[in-house]
Amino acid sequence: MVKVEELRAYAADLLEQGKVKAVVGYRRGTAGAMAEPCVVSQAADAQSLVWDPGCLNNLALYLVKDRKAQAASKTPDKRPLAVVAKGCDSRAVAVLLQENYFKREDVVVIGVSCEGSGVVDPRKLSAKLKGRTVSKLEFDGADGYKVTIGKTESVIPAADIMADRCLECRAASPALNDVLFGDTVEQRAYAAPFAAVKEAQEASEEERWATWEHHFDRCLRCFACRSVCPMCYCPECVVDSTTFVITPETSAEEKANRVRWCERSAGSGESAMYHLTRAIHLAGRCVDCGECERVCPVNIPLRLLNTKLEMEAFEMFEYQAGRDVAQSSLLSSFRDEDPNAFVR
Amino acid sequence: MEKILRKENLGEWLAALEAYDLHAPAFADSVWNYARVGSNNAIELDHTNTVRSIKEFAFPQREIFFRFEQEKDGKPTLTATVPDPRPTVVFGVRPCDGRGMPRNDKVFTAEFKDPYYWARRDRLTLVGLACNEPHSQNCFCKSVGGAPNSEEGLDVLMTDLGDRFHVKGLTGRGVEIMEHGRDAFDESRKGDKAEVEKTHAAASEVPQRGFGDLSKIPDAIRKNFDAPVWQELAQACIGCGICTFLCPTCHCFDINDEVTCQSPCAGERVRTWDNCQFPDF
Amino acid sequence: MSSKRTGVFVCHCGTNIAATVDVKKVAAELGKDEGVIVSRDYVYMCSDPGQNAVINAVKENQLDSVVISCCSPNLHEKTFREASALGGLNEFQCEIANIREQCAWVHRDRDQATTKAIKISRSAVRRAQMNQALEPIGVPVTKRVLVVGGGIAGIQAALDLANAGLEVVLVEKQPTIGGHMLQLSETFPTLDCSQCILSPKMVEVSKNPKITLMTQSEVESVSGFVGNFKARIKTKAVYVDPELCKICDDCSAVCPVAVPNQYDLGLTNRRAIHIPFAQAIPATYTLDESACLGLNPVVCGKCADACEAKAINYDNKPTVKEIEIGAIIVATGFDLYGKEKLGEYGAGRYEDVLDGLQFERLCSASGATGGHVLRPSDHKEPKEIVFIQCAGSRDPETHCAYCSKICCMYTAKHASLYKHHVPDGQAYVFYIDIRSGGKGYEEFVQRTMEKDGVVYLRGRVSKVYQKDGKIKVLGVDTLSGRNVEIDADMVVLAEAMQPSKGTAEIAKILKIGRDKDGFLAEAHPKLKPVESVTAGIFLAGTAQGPKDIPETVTQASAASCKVIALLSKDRLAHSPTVAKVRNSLCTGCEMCVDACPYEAIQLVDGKAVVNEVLCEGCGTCSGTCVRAAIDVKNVTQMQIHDMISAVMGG
Amino acid sequence: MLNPSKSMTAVQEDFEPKIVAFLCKWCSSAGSDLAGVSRLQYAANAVPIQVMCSGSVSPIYIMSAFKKGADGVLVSGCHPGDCHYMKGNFFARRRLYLVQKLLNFVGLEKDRFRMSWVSAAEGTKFAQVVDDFVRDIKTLGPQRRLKARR
Repeated sequence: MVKVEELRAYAADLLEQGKVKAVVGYRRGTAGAMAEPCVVSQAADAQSLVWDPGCLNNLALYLVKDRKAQAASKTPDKRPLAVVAKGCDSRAVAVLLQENYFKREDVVVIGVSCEGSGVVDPRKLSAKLKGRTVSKLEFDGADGYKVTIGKTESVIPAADIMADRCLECRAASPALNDVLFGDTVEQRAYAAPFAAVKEAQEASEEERWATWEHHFDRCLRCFACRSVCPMCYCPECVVDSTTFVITPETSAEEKANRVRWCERSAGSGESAMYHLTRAIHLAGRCVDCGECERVCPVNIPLRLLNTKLEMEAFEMFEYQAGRDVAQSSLLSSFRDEDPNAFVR
Repeated sequence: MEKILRKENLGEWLAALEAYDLHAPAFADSVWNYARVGSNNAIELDHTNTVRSIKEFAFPQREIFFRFEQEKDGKPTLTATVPDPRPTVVFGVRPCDGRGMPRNDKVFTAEFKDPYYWARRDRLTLVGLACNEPHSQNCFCKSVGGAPNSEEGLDVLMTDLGDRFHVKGLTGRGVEIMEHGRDAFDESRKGDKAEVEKTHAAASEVPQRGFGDLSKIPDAIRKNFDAPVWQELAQACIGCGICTFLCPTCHCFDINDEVTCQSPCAGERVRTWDNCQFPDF
Repeated sequence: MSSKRTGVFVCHCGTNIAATVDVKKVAAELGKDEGVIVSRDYVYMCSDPGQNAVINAVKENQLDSVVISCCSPNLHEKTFREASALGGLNEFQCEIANIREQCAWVHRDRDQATTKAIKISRSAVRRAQMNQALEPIGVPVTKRVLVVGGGIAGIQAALDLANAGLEVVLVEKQPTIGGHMLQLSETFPTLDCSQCILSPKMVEVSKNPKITLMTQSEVESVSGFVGNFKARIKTKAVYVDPELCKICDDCSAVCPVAVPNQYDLGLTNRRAIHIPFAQAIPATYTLDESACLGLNPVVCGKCADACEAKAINYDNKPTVKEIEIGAIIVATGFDLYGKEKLGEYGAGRYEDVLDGLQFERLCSASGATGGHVLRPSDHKEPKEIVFIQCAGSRDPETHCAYCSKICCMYTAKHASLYKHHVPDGQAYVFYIDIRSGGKGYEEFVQRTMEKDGVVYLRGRVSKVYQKDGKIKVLGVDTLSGRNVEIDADMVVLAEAMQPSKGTAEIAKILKIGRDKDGFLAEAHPKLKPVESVTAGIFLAGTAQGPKDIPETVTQASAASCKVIALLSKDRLAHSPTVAKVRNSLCTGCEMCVDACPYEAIQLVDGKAVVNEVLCEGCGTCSGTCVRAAIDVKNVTQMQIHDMISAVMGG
Repeated sequence: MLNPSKSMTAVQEDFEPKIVAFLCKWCSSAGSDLAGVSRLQYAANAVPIQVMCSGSVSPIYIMSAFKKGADGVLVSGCHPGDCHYMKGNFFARRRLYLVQKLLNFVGLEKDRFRMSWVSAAEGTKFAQVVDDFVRDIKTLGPQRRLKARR
């Protein structure tokens, strides 16, 4: 059981001793039972930190934000940044380290084990409550969540509203950490790994396309999925240039060499191009934190695209993103015995 | 014009509007959004706020301005593509969403009347549904001069009275669609009016998130322009800009030439939603 | 719109292209494309007038890019790049659209072929219009050559190279150089003694200061590129020191182990410690570790005791040496097809059914029987002998489809040698037909028939079996139409030639292709007969295809000549189409570093940096980079994007 | 909208598929040259784009081709172990294995993307690969799923 007071104390201590410039954690916000990320730089504010199944965000993203900010700043603050990290979040930190995005000493990982509770899937919750928002949410220690809407309280079976990734999770405790709160729980007795993908691919080609065309058609191309993804830290996104940053050393040739793989317009074809390319670029890098799916305003089940590839990576190449900081990336390595039967 | 519509007659009214494209809130993919009404004319009106706003009925995410084509060394030929939509009715518009529309109207009229926007807007009828209770703890319409029963921007306002709706025509277009379905309506009886007012009053009583006195805000912002709170808030923001896509009054757009063929050069000039906060805006 | 000035030239290639592709239409269509200033067709673009058309068009229209729609770039890319350069254009702004091999020659439908030709040409135009002007990168060359294989081809090449002043490393698997030629008795058509003409060359090799001879050695791996290869050479443990060995034979005299002598193709035995041939180079005894009693003094150690020169040391270990070379000549030679595969002729079953090389050893003065033709079974002189040609050759169903080329001649030689050894004997030759092209060859065959009275039977052998001490050979003489039945004392098979055992492996190590029969593939069957597909690697001798000694020597000299020309320069031009990093996009994730086959990319303060000399421009980095932060010059992702559009008719 | 071709199994002779073929310079392009030299006849639907190595083929090329309306995409390289650049095709194989799985996962017909090993000596195989591919795609009909609609 994570004792949130201990977590607060630890964070406060880090700040007091000036070991970190700030602690990125969760606090109660305006989103009802869902916590919101906060950047705490005063020891006193550490008291506002919370930890519960409503702490959905993958805070590794803020390490990326910070690195970009420091890179842009004239007076960068070189002190490390601390983040509260769940099992999946810590794997994200591992991938970022693997890709040299920052150094180990630049980050303090405050590991929290999601233990039995995991986190809830707001989509499932919303589906259950037909869009109504929950003001309070807690894990009842057994297999259910206690939810409060307005004045009414009710218990929903965990399996009904727990995020798929948590149902399928096999590493609920952060392996990479500087401190760990809560009991080490490797797996919960809910779903088998990749259960959701495996179910999705049961459908026929036509059914699968019908589903995905429906989703691609609805995509707003707001790119929230990309903005929230810690792995989408590219200075410019290959499929869309809204992120293109022109720096002093950007040569004319570089500016000219921006390929328009994808048009701004939303629409099945363009959106498919965007999502599929993003998925393949995350192959072996996606840690299944589910953020892309969570932030999608039209609820496209984006996680399926990524977990499909992670499943292939695991089953065919014995590769797991974030398992080992030292391993060389999925797509920059190979084995002679890689599948060959699909090649004519 | 004010009428009573028994809930069981709602379908009859919709059926009378076959000349129109009908849209109403629908719960799909675990969110509420506007969707085309099915042939059975069955619609649900117990919705919370929709995720997407009604702005796209006049200001779609992608608008083709014209198609262009140019033979090598030849003159470009342009084909305008001003939309010619069927008249459209949107049911279940929440008053806050409805209030966004007049603001968009301003934007697309101010310097010149945007033909693409108005081609759609002029044939758009908005049927609002007053909120009997806030749908989110974040509702704040009252703080910005709105109300759970605001009529601004709407053509019709419906109020849920349990077994029946009170339906009030607010504009010519509104009255027109009520006329079409006149047989579905009952005359409002004595006491209905009072009940409507009671319902509205009750809704307004429910406490909301408030910003206090709006008039103080500009000054407050000026005073605290460099306050650390902005920094703290900014740190949490991931800059995805989805707020602007969903906002009923955000209207930034980008204009691009989408080349479909390089030689002979051909393509479309399109307007797409954009975000004034994007780096390349 | 486009500020480009592109010239398009569509070649008819006589009727090769024009017959299937409407070249005029291609030129016309391309003329409509953005930035295309000139678009013409011409009957032979590669001809002088054709090339001049390019040169002048570039000059007159200040073209900034040129596309030639013609044959495969492998044939004329260089031609047209040079022509463009003569017109004042950078050669890398000329692109080839392959509308012959990949279009005109493989399609019949004129409309479809024309449409495809247009698409191919158009995508070439899009690419050319985005090509940068590039200058070749100068790379220093190592003036040392690796010759793989110490047969006559390798020996000839090594000597030619050394005499041209280049350092040579000659690597041979066996303990001696000389190859199969050293096993031959006489050579056709002049019947001069093989060893007599070969051994002087072998000695020359050992004496030449420019040549480093590495016997009992094999190429383990090769890296690098033309002008700058690195090779690892593995040498078996050498237990007898060539410097000390006096070739006195004391060691082998005391050696208790006897094994079949492979140099005599098993017709005789040899000791574990032995000398392959009296003429062996290096002139030294060799200890066959597979036969020796465990190299364990406690077990044996007789030879070491017997050796006064103290040349034998059982403790020696294999060594691996890394050498730097600028070019490689592969001369790994041939093996016979193999008796075991020719059961239908009784091969392998009957002791007196021999292959050609065994017969050579029987005839050779240094051979098993001191130059007397005797049956292995009972050492009697064979009075009736049958030679069977095309054993394994020209037999696509069951054996090799190809003609092994030399068998007609060496069979004639064998038959005539036999008659010289056994004047009262009778020789028969079964043949399909006689192929005796070559100086003095036909005359030699005639002599064998007429003067030596060898009976030539045109037809195949149907059955070979042993019956009371004789080998019965049933066949048919298709000329007379008679069935023939011969009670032979000996049968000699003219076995097919096939690439030597090591060929497949060396081809893999060197990344050079093999043809369908397993011989090393030349870069072009007619115009590049001694080049491999890989720059800087050349082919000589029977590893490339069946051939006789004069041809082998010719090819070896030709290959050396190519190498000498290559290494005559101090710097080689390295292609400038190398990878380029877009710094503002690189995040230093190191994926390209991991993927680069040439270790040409390093991380320097957080950004990938390409070593242009090491980079071969394969583009694996750009295929791997998720940020498109690395591109290969003139094959950029932007160019591919536009080529795709062109192909899709956009 | 479901692809109307879903129910079809018969080859649609009237339909001429548009196929983009990425051929590595050293093996597959050389192999198709050999097919030419040997005058082998095969379908004209596949238009080659020569790349240096199959290892340089970025997944985005394939997605892009489909978006631009390709009915099929072929990537062909040297046999494993024969790569002119030693190992480029191994990276390609792993990368494109995932691409193919992903495309099919969202419902693009399996046969629309194909990878093959064709050596410089395999002119016949190249012709065969193209003919098989064209035949398979003709049974599928036009690719409408990933094509950008305009």
